[in-house]
Amino acid sequence: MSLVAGIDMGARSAKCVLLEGDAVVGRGLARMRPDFAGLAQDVLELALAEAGRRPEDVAYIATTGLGRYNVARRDIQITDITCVARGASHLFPGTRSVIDIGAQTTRAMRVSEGGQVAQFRSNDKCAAGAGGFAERAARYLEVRLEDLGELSLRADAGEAFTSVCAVFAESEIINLVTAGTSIENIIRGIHDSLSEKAFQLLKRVGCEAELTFVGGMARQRGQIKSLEAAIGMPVNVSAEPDLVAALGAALLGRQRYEGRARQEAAA
Amino acid sequence: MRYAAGVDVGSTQTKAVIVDEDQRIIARSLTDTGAYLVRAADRAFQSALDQAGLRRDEIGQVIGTGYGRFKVEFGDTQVTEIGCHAKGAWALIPATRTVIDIGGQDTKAIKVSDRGEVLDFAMNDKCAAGSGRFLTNSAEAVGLEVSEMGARSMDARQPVRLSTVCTIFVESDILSYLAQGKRVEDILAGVHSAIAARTVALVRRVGSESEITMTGGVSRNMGIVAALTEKLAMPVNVSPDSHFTGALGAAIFAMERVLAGPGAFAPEVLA
Amino acid sequence: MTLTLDPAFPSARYRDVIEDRDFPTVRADRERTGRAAIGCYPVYGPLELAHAAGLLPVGLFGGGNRIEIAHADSRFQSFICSVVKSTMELGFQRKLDPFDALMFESICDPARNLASIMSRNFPEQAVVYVHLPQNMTSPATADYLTAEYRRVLASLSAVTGKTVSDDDLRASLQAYNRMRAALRDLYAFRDERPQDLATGELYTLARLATLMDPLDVTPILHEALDAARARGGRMKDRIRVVLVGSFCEQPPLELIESIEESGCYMVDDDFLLGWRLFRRDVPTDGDPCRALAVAYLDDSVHLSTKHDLRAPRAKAIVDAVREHRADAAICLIAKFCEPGLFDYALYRKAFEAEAIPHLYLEFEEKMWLYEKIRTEVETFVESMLFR
Amino acid sequence: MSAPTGIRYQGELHLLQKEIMAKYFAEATAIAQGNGRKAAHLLIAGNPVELLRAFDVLPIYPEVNVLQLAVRKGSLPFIQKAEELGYATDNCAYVKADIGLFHAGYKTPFATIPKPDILVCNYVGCNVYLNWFEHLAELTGAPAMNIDIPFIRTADGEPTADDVIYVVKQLEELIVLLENVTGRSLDWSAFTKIVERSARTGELWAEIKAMTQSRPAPYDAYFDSVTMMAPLYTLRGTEEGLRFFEVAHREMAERVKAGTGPLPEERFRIVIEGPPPWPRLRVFRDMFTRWGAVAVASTYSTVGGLWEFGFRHDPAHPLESIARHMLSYNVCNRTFLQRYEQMERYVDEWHADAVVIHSVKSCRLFSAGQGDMREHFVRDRDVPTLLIESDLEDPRYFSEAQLRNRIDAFFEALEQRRITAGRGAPVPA
Repeated sequence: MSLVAGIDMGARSAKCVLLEGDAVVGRGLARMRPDFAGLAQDVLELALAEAGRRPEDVAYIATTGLGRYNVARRDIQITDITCVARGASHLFPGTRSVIDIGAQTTRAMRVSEGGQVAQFRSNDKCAAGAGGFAERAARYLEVRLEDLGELSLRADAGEAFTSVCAVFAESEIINLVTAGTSIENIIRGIHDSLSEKAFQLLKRVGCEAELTFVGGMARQRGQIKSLEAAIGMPVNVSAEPDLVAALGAALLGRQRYEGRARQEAAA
Repeated sequence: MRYAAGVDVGSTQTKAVIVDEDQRIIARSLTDTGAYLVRAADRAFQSALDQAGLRRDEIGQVIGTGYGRFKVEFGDTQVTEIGCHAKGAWALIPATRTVIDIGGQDTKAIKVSDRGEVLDFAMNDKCAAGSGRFLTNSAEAVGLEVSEMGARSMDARQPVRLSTVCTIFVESDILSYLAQGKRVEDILAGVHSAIAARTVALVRRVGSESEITMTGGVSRNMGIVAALTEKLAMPVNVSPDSHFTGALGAAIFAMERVLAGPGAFAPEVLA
Repeated sequence: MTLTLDPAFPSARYRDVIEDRDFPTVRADRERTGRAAIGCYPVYGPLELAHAAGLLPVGLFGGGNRIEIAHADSRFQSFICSVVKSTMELGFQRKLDPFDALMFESICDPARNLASIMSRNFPEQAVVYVHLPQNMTSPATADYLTAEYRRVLASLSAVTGKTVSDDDLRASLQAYNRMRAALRDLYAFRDERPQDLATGELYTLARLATLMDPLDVTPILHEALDAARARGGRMKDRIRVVLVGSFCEQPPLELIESIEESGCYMVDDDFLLGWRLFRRDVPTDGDPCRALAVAYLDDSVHLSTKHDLRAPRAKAIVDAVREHRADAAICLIAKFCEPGLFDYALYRKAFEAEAIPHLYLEFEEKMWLYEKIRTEVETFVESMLFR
Repeated sequence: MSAPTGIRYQGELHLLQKEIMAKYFAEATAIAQGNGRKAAHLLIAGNPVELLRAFDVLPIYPEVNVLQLAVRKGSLPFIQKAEELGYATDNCAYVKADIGLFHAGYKTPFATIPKPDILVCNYVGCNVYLNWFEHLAELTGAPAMNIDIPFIRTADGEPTADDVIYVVKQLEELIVLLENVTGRSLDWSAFTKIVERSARTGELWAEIKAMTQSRPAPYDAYFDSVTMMAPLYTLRGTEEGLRFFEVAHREMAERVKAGTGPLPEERFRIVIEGPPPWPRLRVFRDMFTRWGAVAVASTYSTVGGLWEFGFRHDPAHPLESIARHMLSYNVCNRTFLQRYEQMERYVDEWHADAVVIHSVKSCRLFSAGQGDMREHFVRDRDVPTLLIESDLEDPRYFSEAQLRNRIDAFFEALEQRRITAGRGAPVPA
């Protein structure tokens, strides 16, 4: 049986999901680098390796993300907002709202039952609260990015960040450390300010249960807790929240592929 | 012989300089600031002392400067980096009348008198666009170290034009260009030219009187210096010690106080 | 090949002309007629008065995306819109030399301060400032605006030294009436057959009309309409949208094109709105100044800088969507444009009440990369097509 | 990072102001609770408050309400509420806070603001006013009127004869509207008495402002003037308002005689341009106090009216004098270059050492182009000038470290030049 690939050429990394029927049989992830075409090839091969399959088994490729036009061997390109919505409501059929906090952008969407985007909003200039901020903060605070989530859970209070500009927020971090605030509380504060900004966006598109949280930041448990606290309702988070766009692309790709197959059969 | 020191706690790096009575630099040190300013200041000062083979009690005066100037707890007083960069640049290159410093969050253009006093200064507005952080983020976006940018950008053929100087959104601009298959060198040249344009606008506010001296860490980026020279259509001095200009200025203020005692300049505040 | 790039269509000849900040049409006009020109800052000004006074009224829509701001941001802060800065920059780069005068109107706070600052920095250009009234309910307003137009006319003829008769004014009213009528026809045609007239083409023509004498440009508009009628394009699978928010600062032509090519037909827009503001011809009998004043007060389409308590703009936009049988609205608002951004809050309320899907976008004239906006429009279209 | 100076800025006057403002807000709350009295919402710039007082309609200034919120550190949630409703981060935060306040039932810690029985949009310079009241009209459904005030635009810097006629006619229409809303007709003699009191208030205010020409200035013409501004707008034309300014005049005159200023030592005399950062006012003032910098004049204190250069209301021609007040005797309806001239007079006649421009993002009327203003004072007038940025209502735009750095650098440089003046230049190594 043939495979459908979804490739997400994102801001900081490229991801690939291989679908066989409904089952995800392969995943690939690689850090962003200038050579997009080669990068797409790499993540596809990583996924094939996990699935133990050969390139010719791939019947259809759907690409998404910023570099979606840079994959020559694609059958279709779809925007990542559409893909994230589709992926999220596949994983959690009850999904009506989605928050996506990636390295570059934070986005909020309201989605229909079928997983189509009804309304969406991205963070605009001067309200840039996205994963990159947390990454740089981790460097300042001399902790590993992957530890942020756990550290934040040990906070006894979140430190509020007032600045709308991530650059000034970084200097606020320094002031807090100097003022002797605990690392845990600062990190909690960072998570809270990302949650706050995401929630502001969500309120602009209209917040409806269930809410699904995707993107790289959804890997951090502290971020999830903080988001739930800010919004005041539980959020769905999948095991691999940063693969959701690639999954959505694969699903939409499969839909087109099967449609085409049916037409050919009919003809 | 009497000694004085200046410690410049910047948002990225902390520098310390010790001078003697003739305002000669006898020790200089550099360390990453990180988030712990007090420690960084102490670290920098200590390694300068070790280098000079001096004890703390042999330093007559210590002046703190830079964003973390209030965190130089062992310091006698503080002077802003604007005052110190002017003084330091003037000490390194006495003909200096205009100083350019691209800091982590603030880019400054300073008009300096023939005595090294600040006559006027202009800084980027509230928006941190085009500041040093803009470089850091750009480097991240193309997967390079900041220190590599200058040399790489010199191989540019057709520099790209960035649509934003926003430090946050420059990354998506760069990625769009990478997606369009633009060369990294051309993108870097575009980044440098964007920063230079913002900086030159500041220089115009104080009047670009020769000689122009660029200070601070970014002055080691030959790509930016080249872009500035081109846009200003006049040479830009960069001293080998430019990285330490702020700390040097602070050290000289401190030495003036050691020599002249009270009355020599150091800001007096009511509270 | 996209429609917009059809080299045979009249607009193709002017694609560069409209972006050229050396104002070739203005220089050509001066060589031919020897007359002086006046740069008219958006949104709306009484062009007819300047025309009658013997000036060529020229739309001054900022620097576009070809001018690098090198001086102006030392005067205006980062939170001021681009068109204010780039207009100042044009002055610093001596691009305004072809103009003997500049006209500004009371459209917003930055524009008003700009008028003062321009007069201080560039004394060689006479600055004519028009205060457009904001009380549309008072019977005194028509008298005021008539008097204001008489005052403005006096300062305009002071520039040229020409005394203006009412017949001169009537001739100018007529010339602009014809030009606006030709634009109305083109807009009506696009609404009917968007596949045969791309917005990029229509925009190029409308923009050209701000750079030429109405008497010279009207024939070109007629030619274009005929050429469009002669086409027989296939209607593509796109959504019909009404676009609002770009009445002052103008988006780059490439942005307009990429929005349309991301899967929509713009069946109405408010680009360059001030130059085609009136619903019908301005009467040429009676007092021409009063006729022009009344046309602005009572006979013009909704405008974000005209606060008419009698007619809420949100309702006007909703009506436009219905009238043009549009599937959705796109709010394309200039960054930092307070009139546009304030109106969005009211529009959004109305769109939601009327279940009209809408997309919010911000642009800047100096934009260079369109990926982010393209992605959002594509998503919007995808969400409508696969509903 | 803030270094509290511990200096007590409050005088007798501040206490009296607190008292009468509390009384004013109690009146407002009483109306909100339905005591039957009418309330009008209007705006500060060139306000025609005399007409409202003549109908015993309480003037409500949304600007005063939202700045009170900001001073009490409570503005952000209201701003964010408005942003949820689609208002942009780049819209004026005064408007956003007021819209947020409406949706929160107009309940504040200091008063419940009555819904408007009438919206009087005195469009005096600020175009955002028009959007603001358009939105309030939509939200409240109250009868609304735009009073269109033609901007100063002629070579002589004066309104035209037609402008004055036009505004007087609109004021007459406002009278009719007020008669309909209140169901009573205008008592002309009561009205002229109110205008008479406004004239005397203006006289006192002008003299108080002239007092800061003496050294040391008896009060800070920026940070202390704002204390006197609220009564000037809310209570102008009332007995109580007049009494407040008599007390203020007495207190300030005594301070001049005694040679006391707001600070132990007046080291720098500055002119401040632009509205204050209400959310962090104390921290901001301390940044100047550290340097012994005292404002001897400010443009912000002329938003509601510009009395110090001779204008007075005229009981003999009440409507025409109100029209002139709105047209040309307030900073908002004058051109940007007229503001330069106003500031130059301050620098010269109030003997200032420097100009500080506080550029606020929210208010483009004030801020758009202040870079050119700085340019003018530094280049053409050789006056040391500092340009700093934050906001008047939105705490997110107040970057303390950045502001402190620039203010310190500015006064440091002034002081350094004072010290080294006359002394031989130290020779560089």
